[in-house]
Amino acid sequence: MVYALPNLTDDSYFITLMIFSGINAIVAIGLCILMGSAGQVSLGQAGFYGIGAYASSVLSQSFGLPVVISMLCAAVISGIAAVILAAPSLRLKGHYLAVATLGFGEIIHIILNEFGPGGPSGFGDIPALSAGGFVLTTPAHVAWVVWGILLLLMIFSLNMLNARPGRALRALHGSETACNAMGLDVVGLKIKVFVLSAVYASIAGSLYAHYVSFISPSSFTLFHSVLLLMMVVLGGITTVWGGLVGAVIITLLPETLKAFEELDVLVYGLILTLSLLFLRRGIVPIVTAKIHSLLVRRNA
Amino acid sequence: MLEVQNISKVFGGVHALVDVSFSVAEGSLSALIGPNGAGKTTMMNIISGIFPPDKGSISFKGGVITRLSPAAIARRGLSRTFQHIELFAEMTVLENILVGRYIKSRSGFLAAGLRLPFVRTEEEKNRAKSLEILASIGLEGKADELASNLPLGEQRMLEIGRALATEPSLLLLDEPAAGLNIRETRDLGKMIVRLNTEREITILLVEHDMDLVMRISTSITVLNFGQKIASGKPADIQRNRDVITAYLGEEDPSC
Amino acid sequence: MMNFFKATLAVTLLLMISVSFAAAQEPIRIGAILSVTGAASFLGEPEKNTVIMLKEQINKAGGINGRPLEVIVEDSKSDETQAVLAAKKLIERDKVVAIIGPSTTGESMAVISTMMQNKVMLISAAAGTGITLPVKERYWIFKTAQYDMSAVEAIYYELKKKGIVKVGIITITTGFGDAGRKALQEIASQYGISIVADERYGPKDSDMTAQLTKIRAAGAQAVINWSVGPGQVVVTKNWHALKMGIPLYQSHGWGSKKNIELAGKAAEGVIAPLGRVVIWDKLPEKHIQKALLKKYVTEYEARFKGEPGQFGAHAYDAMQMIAEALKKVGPDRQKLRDYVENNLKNWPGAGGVYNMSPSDHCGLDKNAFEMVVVKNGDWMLLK
Amino acid sequence: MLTVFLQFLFSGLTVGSVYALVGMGFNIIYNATSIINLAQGEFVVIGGLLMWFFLESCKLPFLLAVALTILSAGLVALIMERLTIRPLKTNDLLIMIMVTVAVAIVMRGLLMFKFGKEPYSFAAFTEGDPLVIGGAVIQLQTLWVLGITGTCILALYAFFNLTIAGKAMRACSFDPTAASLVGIPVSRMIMFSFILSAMVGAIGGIAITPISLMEYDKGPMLAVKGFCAAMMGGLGRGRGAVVGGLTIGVLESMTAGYIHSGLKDAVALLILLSILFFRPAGLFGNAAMQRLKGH
Repeated sequence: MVYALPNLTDDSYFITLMIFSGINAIVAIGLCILMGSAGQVSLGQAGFYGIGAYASSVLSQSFGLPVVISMLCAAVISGIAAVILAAPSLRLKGHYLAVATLGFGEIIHIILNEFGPGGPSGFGDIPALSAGGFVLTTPAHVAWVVWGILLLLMIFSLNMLNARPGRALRALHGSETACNAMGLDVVGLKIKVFVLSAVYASIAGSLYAHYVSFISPSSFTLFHSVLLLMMVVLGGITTVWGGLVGAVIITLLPETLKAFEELDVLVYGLILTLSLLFLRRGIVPIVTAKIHSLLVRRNA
Repeated sequence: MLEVQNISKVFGGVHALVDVSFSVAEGSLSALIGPNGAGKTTMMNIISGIFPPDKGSISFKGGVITRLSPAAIARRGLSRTFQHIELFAEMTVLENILVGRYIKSRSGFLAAGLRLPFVRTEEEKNRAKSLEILASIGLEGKADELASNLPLGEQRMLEIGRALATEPSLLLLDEPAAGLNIRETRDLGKMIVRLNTEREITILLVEHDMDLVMRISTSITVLNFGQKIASGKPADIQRNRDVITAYLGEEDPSC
Repeated sequence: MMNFFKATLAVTLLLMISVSFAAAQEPIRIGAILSVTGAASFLGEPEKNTVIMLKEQINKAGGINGRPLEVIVEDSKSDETQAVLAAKKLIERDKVVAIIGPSTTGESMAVISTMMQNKVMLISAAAGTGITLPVKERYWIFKTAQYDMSAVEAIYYELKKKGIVKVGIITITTGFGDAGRKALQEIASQYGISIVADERYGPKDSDMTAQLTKIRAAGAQAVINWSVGPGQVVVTKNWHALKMGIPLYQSHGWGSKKNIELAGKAAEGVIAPLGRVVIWDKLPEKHIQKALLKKYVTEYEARFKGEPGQFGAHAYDAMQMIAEALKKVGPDRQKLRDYVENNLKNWPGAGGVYNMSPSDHCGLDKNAFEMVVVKNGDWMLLK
Repeated sequence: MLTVFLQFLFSGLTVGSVYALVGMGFNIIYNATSIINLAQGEFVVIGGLLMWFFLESCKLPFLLAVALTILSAGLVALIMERLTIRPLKTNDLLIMIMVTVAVAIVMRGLLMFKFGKEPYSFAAFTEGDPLVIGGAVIQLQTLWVLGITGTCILALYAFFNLTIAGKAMRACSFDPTAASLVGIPVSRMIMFSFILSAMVGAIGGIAITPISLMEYDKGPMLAVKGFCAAMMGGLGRGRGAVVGGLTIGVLESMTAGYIHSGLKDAVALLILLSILFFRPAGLFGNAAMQRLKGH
């Protein structure tokens, strides 16, 4: 994308792409922490994303709450949903956890379809992002806000991962037996990390809804969950930077592939397959390892 | 410090432990020995809470811990190592120790993410403490290596170091010498004694290596087929008929 | 591997750039956002074909007052996010003067704010009422698809004539089915009709016997199914197999010969309100739409080996409206909009006869439909 | 009342037997590799669409068309396994699952390219009026689907328990290392498992297309339902998937009939979740087996 940057900066199409990349990246870094650090799989992340979008939209539109407040409330609701999902899922591992989260995501989708305002058709005229009377009208403003939030969450995540809770999460991934012997509250940690990733997804969902101003259940399906998973795996699961990079690539890729017209789905699938086969550890870990080895060689 | 009273455990019809009692005195360096299948590891797992006993009770520092979770037991000051090494393989040596500091620190998700001032001081303190532990187990030069890259002997040391980081009052060592060569075993023995005497940590050692046990422990309990057959000072145990018979079946009793 | 990526990326970007700069002879650009792939591809496919065919015909006939017409078709993949992106791209990067589409109600709703902000006319090919209403907040938005309400009115009018007062409805859980369901519920009482069973099914469901059984048990005198895609064929087959003994009405989405073919014998007797594009050959010669429909449908079928159907017709009308406006007022976004709003009176299109006005940005009513029954594997006008 | 109940039951069994066939496909591959092959639904689609191609487009005789369809599906699976699963020498299940997702996207692209987006169908295997049992109607093709599902179960059971190849495949699932030590070509067994599950999927596609039609993007839905069926019965247990599939089908249909059709998928999922939470090894799995496999 670097080739295209200079002459595109004041192009609102490009800015919109950046907004969607940023929104996806917020979900992806949450998923990275959940999967890469804590080793929990989620095939239901679109569910939390959807809760964030719907809850915030309804609260701000029907109840007239300020957007910021409704986003925070939505995050709380998602967090509660995460506890409800996580508590019984904790005994499950691998495929079983995957199918439990998948079921959760699908149930959320069905609930939105059946009971969401507008049903399957969705609903519109959702208030735009605003804070303290200042309404964000242009895409450029929204892009700043989205990437600003992304940056803050990134810093938050890195801080967290490099301190006590982050180490505990990675330890959980390594050996649960040893974690118990070290006195770690395994159950609590797992619930907390689920909540954390749900809150990230919820914030992203709210941003999406307030930016597009129209939402329908079709944006919050299993396929979106799989796509999110793809971002994380492609970018590299072991670091939150991987989530960021993967989200940007997966968001931009279909746009880049438009030149292939009808064949784009095919090319898209092929690129994904090849990347998974040859960039198995994910782009970010591979690139950092490469840079690392280059530096080492130079120093030697 | 630790009272094990009338513990029994049956696994699918096999009596792994039958009515076993023993105690570990404060400040002692006790050992639990016995031939293969005697029930030593089962006893370790029951003490540390991995599974509950069928009968009997265990008290630690005056409180009953029989049905507590492993984590709760660890938080009361009872830490352990594993026969099959359970390090956090993808984390560095220093990070492994730092995980051990978990229960001795308190910064949560929010505080850590926001990097509140107290988090920073706590992190610094933990770091200093961990480096000190690394030095005491001779791994100070390898702080940033991945745990999985260490040789076996150092991995065992690291497990002990990680357990030390929780500042335990009782340390359970589950076959720490397994797989080590003679020199490594000798160093290990010295270190265990040092922990016992200098840091004043009570130690319960489960070990195969009779030589090591006889050399360093102050009191010994012997299990065979799930039953306690003897306990006492090393010199007494070495002369005990039952013990010799028990070991003759499988191992060389000369040590 | 990285080199391969770089190469792909570079080639793709070059292609994109070459596409957008191949504007040597100053063509007039319009955009189209269509669900060419994804769940709503049954809409986007004929729409895209229609748009491409019309563009070539217009250019062959001398273009827009001598200037070539260029249509940039964006595939929204039946996804709202993609539709928004496509709208931004068309407006910002391709500087189009008007946009056709999107194909579905959801996608149309999603792009409305973008169109309003950028002051570009959108002629949607989707049916949802909310697309053009309230008209005050939809200054730049028009649509060529008949209101769902109109199709419902056509059916209810028919039912009333037959004295049927209790119906069971079965709808698909997509935007299309949901819009139909709401319309069916909303005006049932106006026609003295009560809905005794309200059943739904998913877009990929393979058996609707349970829902139909429930409708029969509820004592309905007719079944109304509202869906597009394979679901309507499955419902028809189940209805036939169950020998329900009550008539089956389908929505205006039924209008494809393919459906009769897939349902076989089961389709006999199914009644639906269809646009005239489907039954143009059954129309009397002097009908105002006959000539243009004959030309459109025969040319389309010759070229694409399939029928344009109801949905192709929406794109046809949108394209013709824009082309006519461009010829009359030139490529000015505001003037184009004003022309479409004020000058299309009694305007024959493929989807019906339009009467656009400042208070109606659709311009069609239930007269856009003919009630059609399936007889001997063909359509027949219901008299 | 009974009539209505029976009708719901038949409807559920029809839908459920498809889920069961897809679920069996999941199990075959899972048993040999511990992979969840999320491209499983695409094999069903390939079955339906290729059958249409051979039967209606090439005008081949019915049985020849069936044989060619099943063989082609096997071939596709062979190519998939050799090109993507085999080169992927990793223990990371997540990567393996994501690869199957990517392959499914490629397959959908190819199917769309060849067949377009519209649904396809061909005539039911036998002409004739539906049967009426207790007032409830059951289509002849439904009987075919049920019969074929039953035959597949029996055939697979015989294959895994009576033939050397089948026993070898089961051995691979218990312990690949031990299996290779006693001379079983594990890699070839994995390949066979992909071929076999593709064939089972394709058979399902052939059987259901006259009832439910087939279009290029039906795969993911089938995969999700089949996956749920396999989980409900206990992942890796052939008969479990059948019971799981039929249970889900009947539950969906009963929910649609007695509660509300909009909620039918939700009820099936809720039951699946409760089974997961309270009996993680599935209705028929035993917990010890699950621990052994370690997933």
